Amino acid sequence: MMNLTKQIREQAKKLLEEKKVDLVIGFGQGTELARTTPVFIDSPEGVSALTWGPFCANNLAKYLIDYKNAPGNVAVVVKGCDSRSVIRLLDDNQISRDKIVVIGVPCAGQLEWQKVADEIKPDAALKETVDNGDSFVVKTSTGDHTFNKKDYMLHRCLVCENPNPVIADFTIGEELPVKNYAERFAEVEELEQLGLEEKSAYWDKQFSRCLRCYACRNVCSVCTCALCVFDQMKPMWVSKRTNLSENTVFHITRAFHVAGRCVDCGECDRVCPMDIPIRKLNQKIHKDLKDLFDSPTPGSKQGLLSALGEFSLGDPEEFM
Amino acid sequence: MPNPTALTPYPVTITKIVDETSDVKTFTVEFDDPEIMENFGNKPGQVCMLSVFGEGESTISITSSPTRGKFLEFTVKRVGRLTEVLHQMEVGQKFGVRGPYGNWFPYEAMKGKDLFFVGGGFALAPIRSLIDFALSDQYRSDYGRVEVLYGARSVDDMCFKGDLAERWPKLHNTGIYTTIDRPQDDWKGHVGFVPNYVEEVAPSPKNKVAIIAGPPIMIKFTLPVFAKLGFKDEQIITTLEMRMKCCLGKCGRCNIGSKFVCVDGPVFSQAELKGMPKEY
Amino acid sequence: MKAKIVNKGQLSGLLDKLAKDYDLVAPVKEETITLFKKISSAQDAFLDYTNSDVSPKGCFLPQSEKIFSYTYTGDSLEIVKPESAKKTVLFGARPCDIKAITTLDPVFEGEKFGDEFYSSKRENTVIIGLSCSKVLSTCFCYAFGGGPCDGTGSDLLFTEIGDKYYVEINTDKGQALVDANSQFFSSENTDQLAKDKEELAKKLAGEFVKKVDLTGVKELLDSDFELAYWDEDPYKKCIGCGTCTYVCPTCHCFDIFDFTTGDITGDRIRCWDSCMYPEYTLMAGGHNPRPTRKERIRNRFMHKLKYHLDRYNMVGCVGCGRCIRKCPVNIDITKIINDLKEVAQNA
Amino acid sequence: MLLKRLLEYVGFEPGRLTARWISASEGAKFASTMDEVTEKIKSLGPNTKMRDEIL
Repeated sequence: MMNLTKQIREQAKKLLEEKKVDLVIGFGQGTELARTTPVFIDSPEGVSALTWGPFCANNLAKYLIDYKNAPGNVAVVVKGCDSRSVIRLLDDNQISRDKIVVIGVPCAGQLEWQKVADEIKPDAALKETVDNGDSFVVKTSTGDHTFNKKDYMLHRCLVCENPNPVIADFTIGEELPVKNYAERFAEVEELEQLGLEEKSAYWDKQFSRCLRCYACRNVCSVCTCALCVFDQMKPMWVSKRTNLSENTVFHITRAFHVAGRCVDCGECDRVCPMDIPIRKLNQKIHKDLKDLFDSPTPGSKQGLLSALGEFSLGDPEEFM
Repeated sequence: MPNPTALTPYPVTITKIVDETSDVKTFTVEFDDPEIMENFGNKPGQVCMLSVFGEGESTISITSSPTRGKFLEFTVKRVGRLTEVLHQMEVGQKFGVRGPYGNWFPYEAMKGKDLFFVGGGFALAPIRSLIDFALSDQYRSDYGRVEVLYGARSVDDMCFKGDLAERWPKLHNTGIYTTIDRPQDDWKGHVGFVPNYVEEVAPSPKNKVAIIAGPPIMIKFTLPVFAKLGFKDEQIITTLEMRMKCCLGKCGRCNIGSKFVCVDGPVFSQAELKGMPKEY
Repeated sequence: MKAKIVNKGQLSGLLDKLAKDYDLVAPVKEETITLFKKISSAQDAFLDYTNSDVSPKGCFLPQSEKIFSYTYTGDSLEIVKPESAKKTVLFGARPCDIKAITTLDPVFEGEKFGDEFYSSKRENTVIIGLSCSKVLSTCFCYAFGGGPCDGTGSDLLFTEIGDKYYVEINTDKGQALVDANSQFFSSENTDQLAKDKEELAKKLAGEFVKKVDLTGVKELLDSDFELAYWDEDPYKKCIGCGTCTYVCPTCHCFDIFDFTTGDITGDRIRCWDSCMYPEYTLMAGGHNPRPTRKERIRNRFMHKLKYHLDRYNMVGCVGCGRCIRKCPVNIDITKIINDLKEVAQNA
Repeated sequence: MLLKRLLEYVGFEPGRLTARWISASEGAKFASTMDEVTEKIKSLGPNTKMRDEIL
């Protein structure tokens, strides 16, 4: 992956030198071996902070919203899933196409950092990561480790729909084949099979853990409201009081609010400090959208209307 | 005895409501349990938490001086949820009060001095308690001349008209200056912004303390005027406002640097403010 | 110092007994998450953890807590206060989290006002600590004077050594609990185990990975509020969620509001709040003294590293590392400390 | 339709949410729909979801 890192840096450097952009948002080495952190590069000298590998889970497209009113142009490094966010933001008129430069990187999958960190000595330093098809080799100062993708990747990567950016001004590296390690909706179907009581018990257990830190909302690239319904004081739709009822309302509302716009990047799932399977709610909606309206994942094509924002005579209906 | 650690308010009954302006009302309240008032011990400049049940709590300064009787006055501007409900209340209805909280004007240190008050708009409320304190029969002899310079946008926006026009001017050794921002047909008094009027009145810094309260923009332009007139930072006192929830120095949000406005404030001298971050 | 021994085989007996006599709060595993909960029997406790996902501060400052219930019609008002705190044992808390409780104490007990709710829980709770047996890559308790086997703040401290727990009795409260349950505690061979514990502490102290140096940081923050550093990286990447503050064992900010349960009835609630949220300081008139993430990030770190120290003479961080692990964008307080140190050195 | 399915997915009984398109001129339809909904809710009995004892 050294080669890709080098190419990203070169591309970023060129863009900054030629003043095509004022800022490049990319991945930089994090403070843990198996983590990266978003970096904001504003000078050609700074590009050495950029990196690429199997620990670049964040969806950086979210930050484009922060810079939508900035005077200069912004470049952003995106994976396949993140690129759908870029399209969604463009289609929602949140950002303008001429102010952003998309550096797309076909993604070989992202590992769960904590799972990886558990296997590596805490004081090890990262040397290099190598993609070996079905596994990653993580070379460190205390030895090399091989991580099978099937066992160590984020769930969203196991069911990846398209590892290649669907929008990119520059693509770094070769396009990758779609490779699924699991059935996309298998988990949802499994849950659907359960009885009502069991479903209820399952989600009660999950929602009761919720801290209401709103990480899932804040990390979401299609959550763009200036004033979120959960922050609104008047009327107070959802109380800050944390109990099962309020938490349930929060999660159902959040999931439904992004229905038809959620690009299934899986960030909500990743950031949840309580490991609530938030994405399973969104995936249920994705599955229904597919079953009912045959609509593709939002953001996978530009100009695609949201399934809930479009009407065609052929739509199924249950309410006449 | 009031127990502020419990976060529980004491019921009060509204005995009087004065419409100051279209969106400012002064509520006079009495505790249902008179013993609470006996032990309340509020000092000029302190604040209370007002509870409107169903809406929560809000920090409001006590407008009345303890010398005026066994009641509390709160002057409230309608700006948010809670104040809107409060404004719909009528005489005889109840809400909750806990306190008193915060520090107070250094009225001990002010003894023997002349006091020059500057208030803008609705923000005469926090300093009115000290004006009345210094003008009370009990303490009048402790202080020299008491002057109040008050400005509002228009006649309709003037609060405490009765105090400014009737009550205070009649008292011994006072000076009341009022101004409105723009000329108005029915206004015969001074027209102009507060900072300029202060410059015109030109109080001498000699043995005087200036107490300023008003919108931030007014304070910002008034402070240099006092500096120009020769007031030292220690001679200038103002009050601050932050969002508060507990008023006990625990809920965290009202900090300016290491200071909590709710327990270390709301009264600060200009000298103290200079040592604090500009985050208010 | 007084010490006792509990054989591992005896532990579940002890916990069951405690669960009967007290409200017993202990670490519990829910799927992948370790958190503190009230348990009814020893088998619910999960002690094979390094650092829980949520700290036990909720024992004393619950995420949501009822202050009172009211019935209010406008003309009449009735307030009903909740029952006072029950006798509780907090079992299995890690030293950093217990130290965090001592960091919260002066906030809720000290200065001008106390806090009835916190204090009554604090008084009615016996804290039994459990020494760490492992150091995570995100741990840095040593930087603030703590340690994996540090007993500060605990009434009893259990340290796992072989098939035994070495139990240090740190307070009268702890002694009373031991006396009341003496059948589970023995005194044999405590000297040897004391030595073993020292060894363990020494060994673990050498395993920290995060290097944290606070030299000059406080002085720098004292001298300059408007550091250019705050315009840099951390605030740009912060997404403004409340994760760091909610998993933090020393964050104590709360909100108070009314939760209506009927036309005329409701509860006054106190719940955790986060300085990372925009409406945290937003005033009714629309003014916000900390309008952007920059001011909010600065406030959070200034609070940890300076304000808490100014007010209570304690750093507002205990080095549990939760915020580092849980931050969605890897904002790392140790990096910020070290960056600030560098800024101070170059100044 | 999506919300209905989502609610069922998290454990609400399917009959508890009904959405019908009724024009202002369709008074009879409104009445019969409301009857249907009430009937259905009654047969489902009291809702148990989100009725946690509030602490």
